Amino acid sequence: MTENVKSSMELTRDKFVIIGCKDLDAEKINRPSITYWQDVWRRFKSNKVAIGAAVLLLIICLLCIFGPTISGYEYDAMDTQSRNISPNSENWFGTDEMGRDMFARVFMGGRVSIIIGIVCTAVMVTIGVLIGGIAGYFGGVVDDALMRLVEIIGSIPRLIFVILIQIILGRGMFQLVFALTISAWGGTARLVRGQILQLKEMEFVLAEHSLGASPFRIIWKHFIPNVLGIIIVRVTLAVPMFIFEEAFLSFVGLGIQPPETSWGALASTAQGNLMFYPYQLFFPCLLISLTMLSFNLMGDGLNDSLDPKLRQ
Amino acid sequence: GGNEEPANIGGTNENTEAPAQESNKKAEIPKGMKEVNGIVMDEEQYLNLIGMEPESLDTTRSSISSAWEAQTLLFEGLTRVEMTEDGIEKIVPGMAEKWENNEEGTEFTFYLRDALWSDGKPVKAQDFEYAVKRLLDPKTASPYAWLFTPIIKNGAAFNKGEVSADKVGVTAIDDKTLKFQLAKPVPYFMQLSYFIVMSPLRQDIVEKHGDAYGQEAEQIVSNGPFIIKEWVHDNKMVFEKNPNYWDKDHVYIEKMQWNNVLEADARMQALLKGDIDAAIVYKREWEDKFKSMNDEFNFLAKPLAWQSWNIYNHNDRYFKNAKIRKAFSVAFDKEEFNEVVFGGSRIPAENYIPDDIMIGNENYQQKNGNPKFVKKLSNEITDPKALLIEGLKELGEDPDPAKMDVTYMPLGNTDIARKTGEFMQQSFKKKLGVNVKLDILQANICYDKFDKGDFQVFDTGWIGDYDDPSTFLDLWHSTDGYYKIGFENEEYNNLVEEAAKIIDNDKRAELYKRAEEILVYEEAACGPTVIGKRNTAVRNYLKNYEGFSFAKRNFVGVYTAGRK
Amino acid sequence: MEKILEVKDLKVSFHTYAGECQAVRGISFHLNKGETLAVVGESGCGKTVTAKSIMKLLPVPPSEIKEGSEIIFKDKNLVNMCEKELRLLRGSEISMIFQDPMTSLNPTAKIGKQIAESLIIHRGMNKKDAFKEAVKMLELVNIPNADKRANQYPHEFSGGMRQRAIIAIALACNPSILIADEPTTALDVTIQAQIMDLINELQEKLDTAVMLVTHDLGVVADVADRIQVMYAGKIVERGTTDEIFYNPKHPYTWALLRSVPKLSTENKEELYALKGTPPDLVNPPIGCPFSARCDYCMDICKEIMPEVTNISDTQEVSCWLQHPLAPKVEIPEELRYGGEINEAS
Amino acid sequence: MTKFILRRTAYGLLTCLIIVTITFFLIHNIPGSPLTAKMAGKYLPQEAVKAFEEKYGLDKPLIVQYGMFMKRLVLEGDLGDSLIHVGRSVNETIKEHAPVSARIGLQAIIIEMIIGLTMGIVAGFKRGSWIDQAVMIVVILGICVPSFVVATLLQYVFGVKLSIFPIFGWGEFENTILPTIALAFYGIAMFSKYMRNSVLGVVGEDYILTAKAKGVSQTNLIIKHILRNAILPIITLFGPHLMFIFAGSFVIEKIFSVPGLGAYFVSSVANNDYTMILGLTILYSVLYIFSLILVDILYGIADPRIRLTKDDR
Amino acid sequence: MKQADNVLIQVKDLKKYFKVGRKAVLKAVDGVTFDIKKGETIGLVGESGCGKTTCGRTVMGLYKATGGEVIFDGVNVHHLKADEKKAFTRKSQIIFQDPYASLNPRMTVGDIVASGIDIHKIYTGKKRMDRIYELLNLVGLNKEHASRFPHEFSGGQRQRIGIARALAMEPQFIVCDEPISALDVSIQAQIVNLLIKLQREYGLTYLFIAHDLSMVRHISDRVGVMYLGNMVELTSSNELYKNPLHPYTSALMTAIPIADPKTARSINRVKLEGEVASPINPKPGCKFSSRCNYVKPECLTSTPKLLEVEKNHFVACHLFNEVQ
Ligand SMILES: Nc1ncnc2c1ncn2[C@@H]1O[C@H](COP(=O)(O)OP(=O)(O)OP(=O)(O)O)[C@@H](O)[C@H]1O
Ligand SMILES: Nc1ncnc2c1ncn2[C@@H]1O[C@H](COP(=O)(O)OP(=O)(O)OP(=O)(O)O)[C@@H](O)[C@H]1O
Ligand SMILES: [Mg+2]
Ligand SMILES: [Mg+2]
Repeated sequence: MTENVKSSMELTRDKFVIIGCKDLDAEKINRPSITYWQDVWRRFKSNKVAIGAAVLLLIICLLCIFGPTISGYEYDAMDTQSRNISPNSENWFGTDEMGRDMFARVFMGGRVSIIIGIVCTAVMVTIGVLIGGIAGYFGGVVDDALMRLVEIIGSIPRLIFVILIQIILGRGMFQLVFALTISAWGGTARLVRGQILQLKEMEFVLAEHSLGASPFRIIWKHFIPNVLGIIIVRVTLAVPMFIFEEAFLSFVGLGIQPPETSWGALASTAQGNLMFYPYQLFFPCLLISLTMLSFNLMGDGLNDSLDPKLRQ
Repeated sequence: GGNEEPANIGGTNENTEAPAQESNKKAEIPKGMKEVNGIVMDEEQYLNLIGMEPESLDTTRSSISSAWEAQTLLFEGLTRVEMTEDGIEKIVPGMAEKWENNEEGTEFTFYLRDALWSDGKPVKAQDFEYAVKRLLDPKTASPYAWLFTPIIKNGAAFNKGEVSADKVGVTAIDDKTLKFQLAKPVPYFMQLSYFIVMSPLRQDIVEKHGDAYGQEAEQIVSNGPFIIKEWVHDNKMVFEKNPNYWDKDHVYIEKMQWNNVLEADARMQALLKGDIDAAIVYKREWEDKFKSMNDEFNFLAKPLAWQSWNIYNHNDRYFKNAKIRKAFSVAFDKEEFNEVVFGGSRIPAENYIPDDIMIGNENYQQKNGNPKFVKKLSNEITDPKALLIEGLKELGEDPDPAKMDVTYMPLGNTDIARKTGEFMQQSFKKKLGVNVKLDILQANICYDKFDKGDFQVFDTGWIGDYDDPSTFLDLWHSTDGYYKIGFENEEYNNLVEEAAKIIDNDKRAELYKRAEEILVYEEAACGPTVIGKRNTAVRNYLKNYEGFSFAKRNFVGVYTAGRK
Repeated sequence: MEKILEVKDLKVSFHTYAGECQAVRGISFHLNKGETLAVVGESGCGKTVTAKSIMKLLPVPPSEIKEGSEIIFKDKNLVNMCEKELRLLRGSEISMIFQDPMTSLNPTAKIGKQIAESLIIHRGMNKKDAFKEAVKMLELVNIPNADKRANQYPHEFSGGMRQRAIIAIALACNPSILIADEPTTALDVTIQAQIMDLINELQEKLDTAVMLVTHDLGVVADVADRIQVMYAGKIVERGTTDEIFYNPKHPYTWALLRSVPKLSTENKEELYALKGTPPDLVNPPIGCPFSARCDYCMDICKEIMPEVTNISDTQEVSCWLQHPLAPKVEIPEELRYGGEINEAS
Repeated sequence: MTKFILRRTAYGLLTCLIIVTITFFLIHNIPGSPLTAKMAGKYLPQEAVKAFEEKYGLDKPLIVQYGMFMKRLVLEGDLGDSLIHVGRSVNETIKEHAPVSARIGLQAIIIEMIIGLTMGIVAGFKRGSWIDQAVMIVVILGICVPSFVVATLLQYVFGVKLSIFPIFGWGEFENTILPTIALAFYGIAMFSKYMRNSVLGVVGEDYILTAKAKGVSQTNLIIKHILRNAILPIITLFGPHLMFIFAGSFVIEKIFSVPGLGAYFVSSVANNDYTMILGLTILYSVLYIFSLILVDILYGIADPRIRLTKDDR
Repeated sequence: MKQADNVLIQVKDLKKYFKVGRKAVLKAVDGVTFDIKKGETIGLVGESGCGKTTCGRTVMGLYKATGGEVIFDGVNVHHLKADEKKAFTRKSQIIFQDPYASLNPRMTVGDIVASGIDIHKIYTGKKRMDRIYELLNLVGLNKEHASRFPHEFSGGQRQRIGIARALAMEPQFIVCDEPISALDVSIQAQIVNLLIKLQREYGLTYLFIAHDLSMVRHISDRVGVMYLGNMVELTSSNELYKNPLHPYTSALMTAIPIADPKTARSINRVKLEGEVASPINPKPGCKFSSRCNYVKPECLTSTPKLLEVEKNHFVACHLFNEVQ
């Protein structure tokens, strides 16, 4: 009632004729209707930080593809005359204790690490979500059985699996992924299960039951979007974990073998030289951190776009 | 076996010289110092050192050097080794005052001195007899019984359970006389007389604790220079001077703590900071650092009876050919290898037998005129690739080395092992043009594969058990030796067998020289890489310290002077 | 009468995907000490938003209280107040009963504790006393077995019980302003009456001003002193209870009153209902927001926002029909004889 | 509740049995033997091997060995002797070293909880602020910088340069400080990351408004309203984390020379120390299973809507 | 109570107890019996917390019954196999009392409304969209709202989303748990009109839970009054309003607020005094006895049964026992 009418000049009598309400359905849709996922994607795209992070990741990936070539050195060429050289204009990241160019090695290692990080995380999350979802949703016997499985797999020392995989299946990328993920999914499964135990008691799930939804739909439509936030966190934590674990497993004989390398392996090898040649550790760690920074920022961005309450 | 380093002033006897002059200036003993045996030293004598967790303090049942290090402080055997003035290691009396042997070298009699255990009981010949029999007893399952079973009369039979204990060739004639009867002449028997597993043992104590003997400090009754006061597993051991030790006058250190510091860098930092008084240096960079701080540290370097080599599988498609083996043996630069992988902390191999192994009372290599067979091979073969191709042709294989795939298995998955692998990989690739795959596995799995013959080239080595070339050469005897990898050379077998039968060291040295030549020069059965060396950085105030050696009465004569 | 709260030109928007949703579009009103102001209106017209704005509880973003808006309480503009100052007011001076009882209660805290909390904060009680007091509050809002119930969690309460718990929280500290957002929707009539009595008592005792948002015209008729009718983010009519019930001027008010089922209407007979849907507040109409559904719509209504016309000291309406140029329109028949909306029961 | 715990404990025992059985048969398939490990490639004649195997019953068929092991375990609670550490029983090893790892672990968990959760809450609560960004950087460092780097740096800075804490050793409280911090580093990052996430989910809820409307102070809002509602994922992680931390971190224990269990976990498998592996596995699985039971109980406590037993639907 | 074959739902001695605390049992619904004919609306009123929601949900099979049974179209709702259950949900629906909690915050309103359509694959593609818009329109929302999320709505709008979701299934039977309580009167009217229209056109059956007695009277054929887990009175709506028999019902009737200030001020309500009984470990006897003005000795000891005291007028009260 505060808004003041414009000048009364325009008021003419013919405008004061009752015409009633005719065009009741005058409404037009201003925007096309979109689904939750479309909305998530739209908002993710408009998140500058997240996009910046994606670009950063892209740059890192490109460097991993082309970096070893542009360095001008073979990643595995040993030069005993130029060992442990600090970064300079020749060797941008310096050389390692065997005289190999760190720049070439770091980006060569990036190939393995990024792939391992992503593939293992994907496998882990898929299995974990599936198992956790089923256990949490069905509860009772199913839950008991699956959780016992988690306990069993989680309790047997990992090294035993690793050695046996190595003996039975040999070594290679697949075996490495297998060994890395064999017991890792348990944590994810429990995390998802825990969230679902909580979600399961929500009224909107009850509502969905009343509509006759299948378990699959409830898990997919109601649980997943609501646990996705935590899964993203899990993913951002899992990628570096796998990157480092890969190094460990490669050391005990699975997976990639020298002269090939990975960030985790580079970091571990540099451990002994930390006091004297910190740059040997710095660069792989920097790359891991940058990669994780971009994963984190993208994750946070995605997380924000997943939450409709933050929608704008 | 133990070896002393010539460069070092060792032994306790020399200590008396220098202080003799100082004793004149008694009046000038600084505050906080005292004078003992004419030596001016710090009032408080204590040491902080590094000591790894021993698997057990039971001398007959342990097998690793970390255990022997502690045991050597606590137990003293029949004899020990001392460095003479001209740098020769000499066996001198320990618990035994004197000894004698028969002509053929099959009977040894030791006469013990009056000595006491730390609990005041006298050390008797029976304690030695018990120790040896316990060592050989199959029930003990001692990992070192094998060294003695073929030597001691009826040792093997007793070990197999075929004869009873009283038939074994070790007897305490009386409380102070101990007699060994050997199964065959053993030229190096005296080298075994100071071996830690032959230390005396108290039957009553051992039986009281049964299988658990050797696990706790309280159990241990010792006859060596020190007693163990406290043992916190995986953490520290505290030793104190043994008041009952026969030569206690020359033990100056009152208290000593061995800390179990696992991380090499942490040890260096602790040494630098002063938390510990001496430590082994493992890395070139640290070595440089300590050497540059020579006003604070002494740097000791000491070769070890420890040789590493690439061992070939002689049953392998390729490595059955000597030319190929030779090509691989010379296809890497040993200096470079030492630098790159070990940071120069070892010694590039020139001989098969490590340089300071003794034969009798003489240095083995020097006696033979230091033939340097390994180096000779390297010098002669200038084009290993050509040799490899020759070898391949001989075998009727594709002569293109690029088509040859070789798997190299370094020992274990440690950092060193990986570096070794990568170095070899690169070297072979560069010098021979072959493709090398690495097989990096846990050490135990490596040994398992090695035992099963499932390997091509394996990076292994040997630590001498006693101070005699035979500890390295017996390995390759095709039937009695350890290496069952297809190396068969009749002449070699004969040489080793013959040398084992005689006690004349001149003759033996000659036989061994020829054997060595066959092994690494003619046949290239293995490709030696480096010889072990121990580099120790020691605080200046720590005197007479030589680091651990299990042949010696460690820390006898060691003291500190000028500790701040 | 003393004004305790004055809202001036309050504009609240939500920044949404579709655009700026102008939920409240410049409303001004005041609240006197001890009175009950009922706010009625179309669902979605901005009542809750107004209420939450006064408490400054709207999430920022997406919401925004537009510049120029003033909410004056005790000479201070709440809009510019910082969180700390607000905290002192919230719960003690101004408290609010929320509309959605389930989600407004902390699912992991016991009901008793949730009530006790404000007592601890504002009345400085210790935990034990506060809990005892909380049990009393629960009894006051008619929850049986209050001592046991206080130890239960929200999900163990029925809808109405939750609502009463919320009421208990709001009343705990005897506020000077009580904003009640549909406080009795989930309550049955007997309890509703009791709750209203309770609020009345409080009002009498402490001179509390109550802003009552409700749909239940029965309750409004019973307790309100003044009524304010909102539509699409605007106040369209305001007056004393009698004025609104017996002399309503705005077509929307008419429609509201007509929609109430009467005891005379036949079982299942079609009720009077407004046709169409309220305007979308992302693109609010330039003219009268009600024009699209108004039976008396004129051309002018669609073009220009109507002026505020004062009918009496207390009654104001914002409708072009009040304009001298407009044709005379009579109150719809059913509403004409105000007193006889309901048959005597 | 009691019923639930009893049932879970019974399940736990069964699971434990399965784990032991599987582990038992798996480890005997690992190449190598305790003897090769012990002798590190040294010569060992057949007789010595036989004597050794006889002593520890390794010459018997696997199933018999299993029977012997289980019998001793069940009847006497004895896990047998280590095959590597002569004359040392596994029980004793665990008894001696587990408390060491546990002490550091517990201290670390406390730090993780206090710092990690605080950081997470503040970051989530002040989403987008500089604090949030600072926390993110800390988190990234926490998860991307390997623990050996953290430990070495801590050792260097506080042990060597500043000489505040000892570089090695065990026994005093000050010995535990650096390892605890090093161990907690990752956990802090992890917990704050998860916490931030769940706090973000909670702050938008209506009941937070109710609390604000009550005039609850920010601290109380966080402690009384946000924490408990956001804590669920933390509880889930807390269980297994508890167990991991109890088991000891090999890397950190090595760097600070802490006589914990960590080294045994690594070396027992590498050395084919069968009894030790089994003993540690049992310890590990008991801890694990127990921590998971604890988690499930905590679920119900944290969120009263979660029911342990199915009854209503 | 055997009824003719046009009975759609039979609720027999339905019980739903909740365990609260160690030994305490909360008898939310304690033996309720009634039936609903096809095309009929049963109103359910009663004091807040008396078990209406629980009853409605248990009838829908969302809560496992502690005792008794619910027969829907000849089959017991609580013993359905998975596929039968799905078929059952196609036929019967529920509108939840708490509108916000029953909406997934991470689904757009369009998807929520279309849930049932998707689950039962009724429509896809454009037809689905059209149906969504149609439903939104039916409940007085507009198309634009389809791509918004629940938190962006006002209380009443949320409630309408829930209604639209239930209607989307074109069910035969709907449990309406206070479907209109958060709506303003004009929308209320709109929704009620809609429900009645649907009932006329498609013969829908409703269980209508509400507090607004005039609305209940308006929409229901018969009304049940619940008190603390028991049905205390059940009869046709007109009869109930004209002739309430149970003392609680009478009290309820006088408490109806009247949308007329003058009458409201003049009216004198019957106030219910006395302590409210609790459903937690309830004492035997009539649960209303503690507040009843006509209490008799037997009220304290024995629970009255729901008896037909007049034709089609059931009451559970000892006052009317003699009548029979
Ligand atoms: N978070 C939000 N984001 C976007 N729009 C919102 C948000 N909250 C409310 N709105 C919009 O603001 C308008 C006013 O909402 P408000 O909750 O004030 O309505 P109300 O008058 O309380 O209605 P009801 O009686 O149904 O509760 C509605 O149209 C709603 O869609
Ligand atoms: N999940 C539950 N656990 C324990 N008690 C419950 C649960 N749900 C409901 N109750 C209790 O059951 C009783 C009946 O609740 P119900 O929700 O059916 O009441 P109602 O009649 O719908 O009330 P209202 O009109 O207030 O919604 C209440 O006392 C309530 O506390
Ligand atoms: Mg509202
Ligand atoms: Mg209800």
